[in-house]
Amino acid sequence: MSVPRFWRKIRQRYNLEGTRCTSCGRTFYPPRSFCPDCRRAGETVPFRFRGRGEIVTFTVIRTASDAFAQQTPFVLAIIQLEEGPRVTGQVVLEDVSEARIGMRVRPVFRRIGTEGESGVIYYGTKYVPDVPYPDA
Amino acid sequence: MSVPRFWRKIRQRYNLEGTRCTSCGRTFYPPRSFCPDCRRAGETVPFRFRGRGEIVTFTVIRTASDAFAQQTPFVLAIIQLEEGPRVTGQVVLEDVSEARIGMRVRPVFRRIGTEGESGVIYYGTKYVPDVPYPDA
Amino acid sequence: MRDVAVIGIGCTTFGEKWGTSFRDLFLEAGALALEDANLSGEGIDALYVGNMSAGRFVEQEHIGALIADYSGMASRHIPSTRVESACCSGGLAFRQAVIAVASGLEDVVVAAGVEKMTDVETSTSVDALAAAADREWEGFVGATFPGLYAMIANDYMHRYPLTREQLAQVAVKNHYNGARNPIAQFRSEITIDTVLRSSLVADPLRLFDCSPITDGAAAVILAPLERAREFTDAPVRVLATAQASDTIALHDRRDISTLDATVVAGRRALEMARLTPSEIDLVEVHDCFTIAEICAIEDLGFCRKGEGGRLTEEGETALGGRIPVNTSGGLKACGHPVGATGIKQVCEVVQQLRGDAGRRQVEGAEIGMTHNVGGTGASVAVHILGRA
Amino acid sequence: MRDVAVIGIGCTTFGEKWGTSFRDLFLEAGALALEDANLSGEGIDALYVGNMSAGRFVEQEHIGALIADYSGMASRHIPSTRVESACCSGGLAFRQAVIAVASGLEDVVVAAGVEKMTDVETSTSVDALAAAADREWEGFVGATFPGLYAMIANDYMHRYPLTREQLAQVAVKNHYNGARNPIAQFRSEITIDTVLRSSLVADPLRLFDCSPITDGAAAVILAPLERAREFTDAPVRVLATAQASDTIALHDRRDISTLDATVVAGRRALEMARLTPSEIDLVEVHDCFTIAEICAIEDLGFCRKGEGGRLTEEGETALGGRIPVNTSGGLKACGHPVGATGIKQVCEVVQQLRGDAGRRQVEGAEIGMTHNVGGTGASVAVHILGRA
Ligand SMILES: [Zn+2]
Ligand SMILES: [Zn+2]
Repeated sequence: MSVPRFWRKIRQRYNLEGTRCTSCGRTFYPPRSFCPDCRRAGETVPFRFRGRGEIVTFTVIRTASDAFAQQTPFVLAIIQLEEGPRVTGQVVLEDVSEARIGMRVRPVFRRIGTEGESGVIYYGTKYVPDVPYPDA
Repeated sequence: MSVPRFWRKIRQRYNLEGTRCTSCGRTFYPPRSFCPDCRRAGETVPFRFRGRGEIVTFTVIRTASDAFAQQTPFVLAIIQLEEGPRVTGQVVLEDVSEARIGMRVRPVFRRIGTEGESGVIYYGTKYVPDVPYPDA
Repeated sequence: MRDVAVIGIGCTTFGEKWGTSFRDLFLEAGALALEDANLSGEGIDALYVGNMSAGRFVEQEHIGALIADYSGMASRHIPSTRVESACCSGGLAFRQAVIAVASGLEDVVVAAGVEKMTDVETSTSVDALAAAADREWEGFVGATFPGLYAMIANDYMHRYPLTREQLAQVAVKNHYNGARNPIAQFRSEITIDTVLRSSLVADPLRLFDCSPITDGAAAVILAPLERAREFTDAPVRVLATAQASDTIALHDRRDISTLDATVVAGRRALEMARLTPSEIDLVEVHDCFTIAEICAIEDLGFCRKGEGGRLTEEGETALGGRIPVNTSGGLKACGHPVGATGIKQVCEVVQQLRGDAGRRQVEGAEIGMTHNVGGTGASVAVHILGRA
Repeated sequence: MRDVAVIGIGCTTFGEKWGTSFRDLFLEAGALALEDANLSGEGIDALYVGNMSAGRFVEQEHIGALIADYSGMASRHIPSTRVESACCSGGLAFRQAVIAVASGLEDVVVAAGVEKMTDVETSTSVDALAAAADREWEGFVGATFPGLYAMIANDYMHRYPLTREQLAQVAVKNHYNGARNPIAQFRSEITIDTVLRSSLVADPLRLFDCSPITDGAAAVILAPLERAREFTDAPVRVLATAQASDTIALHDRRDISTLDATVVAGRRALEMARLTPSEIDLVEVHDCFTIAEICAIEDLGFCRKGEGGRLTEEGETALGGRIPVNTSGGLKACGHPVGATGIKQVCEVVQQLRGDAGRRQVEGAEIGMTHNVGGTGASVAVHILGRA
């Protein structure tokens, strides 16, 4: 990822900063400047997510692009945040086979990937188990 | 340029091998497998160009992409081959200001460029003055 | 709007075609389609080409002009337009061509699709394909294309009855069909065991759940229905064209296991053609992964949600079944040159409606459907074709 | 076919917009256009977007879906299609939108263009732009985009009377106009000396002969003419849409200094509108380089071949001249976000026909033309617009 593209959303990536529609109250992460429900009638303001939630679905990525090749296998999940939206993120587990739908997770700040050409390391949000695992 | 893309046309690039329509006799370089005049009625066969010709127009490239940055300034020209088609190629001159429209040129086998990421060097055809320069 | 007919089709063989360049691929398909329509190329009024990522795969944009030129049409300066919608690029190129003819602006139009994917290394093509999903909020955290469909599969299997064997049966059926299709990339039959023993790519999807990396091109020629018989004895009528969009990111969908864009495009197409799913004789669906075919046949209305696995297991989607799905072998066995797939689907349906599909012929096929998906369902094109 | 009208326009400011992402750029233009048409977004039936190379610039394809989504239209699943034709992508997106409305298939359609070019380094963008020409047989030997137009300039100057000063005057005039356009990237006037003293890029073209690298987006909204007054008091009618192709490589052209695709598209457009060049009140031409504007005004028929330099020197293409060219500032001064340029040209002409162009207003403008070129002339779109 080019440096400007990463830098532009660094606050949003580091701090889980999304947006909230002041008209209908809907929250957005990734951030949206335009509420699809209220359209021009709405206005969005920054909204910081705590980021706790649960796994809606997941997979174990075993073949990745170059930037993520060294991290395989890793768990990728869609997470339902308590505060409304769903996000895609990695779940850090000791054993990838521990991932379960319904697992509670919380965010942590981690290294995300390495840019092939430049070797630049990108940081952002990953997730870790939050409470004792539910029975599978 | 990816290795397969270069390798696929290596004979055409090294040997100035184009094609010739057996129906109307028109020659093509770069090679075409389909004669735009005869269409389905024509058939094309390989045709090797001697590559002598004259400069129709030219420029001196002073800002280039990474693969050619080390070669600037260099003369780029459109050359009218004696055998029919026009081609784009570099003209190797001691002084880039010597380039002239109408200058006679002949082909030489040279290093063309360097691939940024891989460092692979590509070879192909460049042009050099063929006969004493015409007065400008 | 005028009625539109397909008057010619052409398709390269699909596969890893190391000796064939991007422009040669298109030319081969285009020449076959012209021959099929008894045209010399002089009669073509316009060209639309679907291509996803020549910018990444062969570092070339401006594909419309390139292809018009190498087809020998630059001297007549015909309009030539590239359409991109990830893996749905071919379907949308077909749709734009249909609209151009239907509007009355153009008469004889080529709709083509082409993708040259094997000039770059696999890791580069994995990354290029990830550009069909949300690069900033999916790709950035490591999502691959198989990974996103794997998350659909896990969500689906958590909520509906679908066994790992039923999922594998999709691939088994499509290889069976591909073995009967001369252009298919994979022409050998496989068993459920082949799938289950192949390596995991993104759990639960294994290598044989995934469509391959493919070079290929396909072209069809369209004309006003009223002029179709000037060119062919077996014109095929375009009964409906429909297109729908959805969120680019999978996590933003209303329902992870239902492709709403498929539901909406399918419904719009059936309404336009005034048909019900039971009147469709065969369908080419977008099986980029086995789970995608299960979702597609449900979302298009061929069975209820959750019944796709059973329908497949019982052979209802196989040749001879109630609704043959992917008689071409689908993306799985025929191959998936992303920009060409939507056009190849049309070629297959036309062959079936003409009765020219040989050992994979659906007896008495009169109406066929194509279903082409971009990304994980952010774009969908559905077309219905019928014997004219 | 139905008559089509432009009912709304919107354009971001053009420039190096480091703080603005690809998707934010589009949103800004789209919101402005909706507001201009008194629409909330609910009434939009389809979307076409022109974009050349998001695959290279921001590693994202599937632009149509992305943009429908972030505009809040994914929940209504509207069709959204990306069109690519290098620097002519915007012009062709507009054309597809016109065809969609003219056909009767759609009523209210957005045509947009967007390019985010400054996220990559200059050498990367030079290489990405070279993908508009023939990568294998021009780019491979070191051709850059300025280099190809420089060869047009040298051929032209060898055969026709054109002084270096006349060429510079194109840039001087366009900066004069840009200084009067609030969205322009460069808003300061320059002199002939500014051009002649700037550094050589590709002889004889200097830095101030070249259009810049630009971020920007533009959007227009189309509707059937018969419904236009539901949305606006000042609809602008689309009098003609035309498109032509030519060889991808400059060396294969019939004549290096004549863009045959411009000649053909221009002629087709004038025929469609039943107009002659003298009836056009202003024209936005594709001045990616100063020489391109000279060729364009000749090839479109505003003067004879070889007279473009004199026409420019005599002020006939300036504000107040016989045929004002590039009142927006053109690509040179307004900026050139490649996929957006063709749509921005339409925005400028609509502003002029509405009488809303402020200090750059062409008095009494009733009919305007846009001319958008892909590559070195392998694709051209020409549109004619008139007060409705
Ligand atoms: Zn809201
Ligand atoms: Zn011939």
